[in-house]
Amino acid sequence: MSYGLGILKGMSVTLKQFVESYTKKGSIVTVQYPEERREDVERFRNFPILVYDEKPEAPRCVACDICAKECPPKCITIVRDRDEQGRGLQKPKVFDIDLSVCMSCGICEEVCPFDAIFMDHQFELSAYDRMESLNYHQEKLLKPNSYLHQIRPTDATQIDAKLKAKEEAKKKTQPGTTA
Amino acid sequence: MFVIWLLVISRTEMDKPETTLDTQMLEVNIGPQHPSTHGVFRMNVTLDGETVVRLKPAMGYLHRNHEKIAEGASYLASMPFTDRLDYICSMTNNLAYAIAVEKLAGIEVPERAQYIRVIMAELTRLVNHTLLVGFLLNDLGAFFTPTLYAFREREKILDLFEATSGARMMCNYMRFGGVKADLHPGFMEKLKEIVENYPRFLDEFEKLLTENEILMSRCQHVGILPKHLAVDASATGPLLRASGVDYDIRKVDGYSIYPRFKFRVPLGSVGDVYDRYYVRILEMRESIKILEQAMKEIPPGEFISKQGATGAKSPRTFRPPKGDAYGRIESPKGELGFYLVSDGTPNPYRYHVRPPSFINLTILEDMCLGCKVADAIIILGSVDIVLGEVDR
Amino acid sequence: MERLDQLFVLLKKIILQFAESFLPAPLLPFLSILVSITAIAIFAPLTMMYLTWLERKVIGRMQNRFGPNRVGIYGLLQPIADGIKMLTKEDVIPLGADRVTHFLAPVAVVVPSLLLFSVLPFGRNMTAVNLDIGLLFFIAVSSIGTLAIFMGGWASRNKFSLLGAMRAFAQMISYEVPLVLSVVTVVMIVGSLSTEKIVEAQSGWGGLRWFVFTPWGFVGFMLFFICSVSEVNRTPFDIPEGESEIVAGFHTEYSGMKFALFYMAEFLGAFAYSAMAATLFLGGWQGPLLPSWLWFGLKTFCLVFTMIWLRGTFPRFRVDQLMSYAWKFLFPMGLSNILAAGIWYHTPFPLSFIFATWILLLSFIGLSRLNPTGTRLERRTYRFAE
Amino acid sequence: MESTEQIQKDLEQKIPAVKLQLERDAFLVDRKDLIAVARFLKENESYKMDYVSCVTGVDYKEYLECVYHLYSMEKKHGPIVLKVRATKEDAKIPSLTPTYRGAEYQEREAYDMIGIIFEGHPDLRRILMWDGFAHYPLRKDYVPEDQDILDK
Repeated sequence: MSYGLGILKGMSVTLKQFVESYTKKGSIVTVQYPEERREDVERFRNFPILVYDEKPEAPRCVACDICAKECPPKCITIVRDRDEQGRGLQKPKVFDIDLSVCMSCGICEEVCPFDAIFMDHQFELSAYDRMESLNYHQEKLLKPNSYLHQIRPTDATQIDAKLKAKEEAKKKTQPGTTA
Repeated sequence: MFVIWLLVISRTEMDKPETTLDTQMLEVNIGPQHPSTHGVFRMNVTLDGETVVRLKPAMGYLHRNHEKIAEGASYLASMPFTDRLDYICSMTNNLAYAIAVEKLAGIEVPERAQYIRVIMAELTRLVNHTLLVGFLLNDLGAFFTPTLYAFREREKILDLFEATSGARMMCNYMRFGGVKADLHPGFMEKLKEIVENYPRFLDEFEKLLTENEILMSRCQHVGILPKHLAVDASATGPLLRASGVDYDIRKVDGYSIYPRFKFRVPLGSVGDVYDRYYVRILEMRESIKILEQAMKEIPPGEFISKQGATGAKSPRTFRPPKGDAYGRIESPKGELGFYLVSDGTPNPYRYHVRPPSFINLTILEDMCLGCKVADAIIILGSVDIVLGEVDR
Repeated sequence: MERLDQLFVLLKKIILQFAESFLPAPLLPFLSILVSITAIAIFAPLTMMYLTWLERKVIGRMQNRFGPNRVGIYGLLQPIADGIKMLTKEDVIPLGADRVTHFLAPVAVVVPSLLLFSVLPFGRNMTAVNLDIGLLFFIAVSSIGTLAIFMGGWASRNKFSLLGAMRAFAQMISYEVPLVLSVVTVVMIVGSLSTEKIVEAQSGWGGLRWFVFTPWGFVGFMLFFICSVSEVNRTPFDIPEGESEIVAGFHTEYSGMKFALFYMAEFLGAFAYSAMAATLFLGGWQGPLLPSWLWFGLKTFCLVFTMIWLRGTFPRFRVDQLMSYAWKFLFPMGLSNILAAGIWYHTPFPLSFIFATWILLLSFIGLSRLNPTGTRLERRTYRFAE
Repeated sequence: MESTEQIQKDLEQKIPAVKLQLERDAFLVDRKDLIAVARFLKENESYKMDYVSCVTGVDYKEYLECVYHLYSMEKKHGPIVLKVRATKEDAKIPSLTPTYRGAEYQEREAYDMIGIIFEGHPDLRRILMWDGFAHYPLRKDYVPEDQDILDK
């Protein structure tokens, strides 16, 4: 087996790629990141965000602490808000997610019974120090429902429909009190 | 005449070097920080000149005791951690864990979910084998060209994973009793496109590599693993099949719905690095056949069983009955198994991973003795280890 | 056309005339040499920088990516950016290294590569130093580089670089011999060692008199090119700095400008050897229409492109295969090439080609069949289990 | 593959003085005749269990248990599961590495994680933890040095 054919065949492949990179359009696969960007993928999940309907003060989250218990790397800390008499309110006073620990696995979004926490698409979140600036507090996590519709249209519409259905069901079950 | 005389000399004289002067053995540590150990893996190699005299692998640099963490967490909480075991094929890790828990708790998986799982597992096999061949050529010295062709094809498949499961490499897609979400709308067209031009990519890859004399002279009859040693040292996966042993868990156990698909299992003859390279290329072609059949036969229906959905919704309440179970699948690197012992609580009592690359390393020294340093590197490359799985 | 061809020679004359007015006469020869030296001193690093740029672009294009395109348009300023980076990088000297040889090695590698440029015939009467024994000077200077590489490897007291240095020594010596044998045929036919005469011997018939079209010339060209790729440590013969096996071989412990010098020596060597291959076998600056120095540039560019092309395609040889390939294949081929050239020279025209090709073909097939480089390489069939 | 009861009868009749208990589809083998059973399963024509797929150490608080999953690559039939128990004080189990080369690293890992000492193992060292590590991490009574990681 002389040192001939296999080598020339191999060289012909790389030469073809070289020539094609000038002629064929799809041959160069690089996406020049800051100028060109890949199109947005709906189910892409990065770090979690809290969703509120009208006012940021009233997020959907009721501080039930299920996501904090279920989170595998335990990066969510929730403190329930208390009114003056010390009774617990249906609202978190403190809701921190330590982004340096979170591995964006999406389990909090699955287990949340109130559809309050979702995985965001925003990935350009660089910070100068690891400890404090990556520990996102509630203000930084809150995002309006319209933003959710913008990044995840199909899921957002389904959830809105579900919530609306739950609203009617609640209205129907105790018409006496509200009507 | 002079030429023949020279060849005769070269046959007789040079083959019997008597070393009168005492040479010193050179002890070299290849790794943990070395360009081609595929991660933090160290080989303490004693060299006589260039030939390997003794080779002791040392591992544990990436050990994070995945099994202790799993004992402290609920069953579902360790699903995202299984992505980090063999971080190139996260879907097959999830599948192995899901199958083990389903065996433990006796959960049924609907038809469509089985097909989705087979499609994802075979796509991961394509990704893993393409990457491996690319990195093997990298260890051989080809300046990144085959690797980047491999990455170019892998990107297309990773885009599919991202669109369906949400992440490219850390998919966390499978649940006990099915999958997290149904295939995304554009999945089937993209899959058809990949399956159609993957063979063309493989032909071009083979044209670049398989007949290449340098690759053949570097890989043939190097690091030979005899058949009986392979079986005795429980090597599994393409490493075993390259030595000619016909043992593929997809055929032997017939788990999930693999018996419905018609595909063949390629076997090597000599069991050297060249066979391991070529068996993986043939396995890729078989995986494409499976994907074609699965694409045609996938039925509509629910993607997760009722019981599975409630389990995923509230992992705290998922309590498998007491007892133990051992589920295993044919991951691209070999037999990946999970041995689970449950004591009725939501946390597993004992969670053990049977990692293929860790056990395939048992015979690394036998294959490397007597060969050159350069060969030891490509033999390690051909065994296809990933340190996340070796060290757990 | 004549003026364009002699552009650089005229330029030098103008400088000399201008300097005549204020310089005493005996200094003039020194000045002319000085002008040639500065020309080379500017031209050589420039070619080195833009060869690195060319390599990264060509290999990038072979791998479906762009190659550097951020620094300047098409990445043209990238080499300058690399140069600045190399200058600002920290210069690490390992603790155990013996500092003098560690410092001297890069210098000892670059100087011979620069000396090679003095003998190259860039164009019609544009050779910097027109030595009668130009070719001998070229071969002699190029083998100093091996010593310097060994110095570098040995001085950094690191097991990997020691391995790399040993490999460099063994490889360079065993590829020097077939290199010289392939050059002997050209010298035998032309009858002189001066590069000028060699190029003149190939003039006429619009390029058909180039040695590469004769049978022994073609084999000599292949031998020379293969050995020059290995002299310069480029793939598939780059075992002294086998990245994947012995980390970075002899220049593991070098960083900053010293590493850049090693890198420069490699590229200068690649350019010089391709230029010499073009001079010996492809008729140097001979060529219709275009000015002579442009022809020289084009031929050398093609050969350098092939070297880069090889780097983008091939895996590396193993050490013992490399040695056996040199001693058991190239060396005998060189000998039979001399035999063929001798016969070609003394037999009349039609017979000479037939005899020469017959001898060479016989030795080529005989050697590759008889070649005891280990077991046969065979294409394998694989059985499938159902 | 016959049912487990039949295998048990077969084993007890073929190998003298062997006591096997059945534990839901695994065989509780006594320490002293583990090697005899394993060697018999490997050489016997009808079984040919030539492949040890998984060796796991489990800490059941009162005793340490080592679970072997044996398969046959030749006959391609299912697992025979052997379980061997040893108390924590003298956690010694005869090593299967002389009969199955594949058990070498897995037994070293069981020693490293649970602390079962395998007699007859060619080189029983820690494989994943560093040699100076004194405890056995996967034991239920192991207290990790920096406590705050796991119990949050």
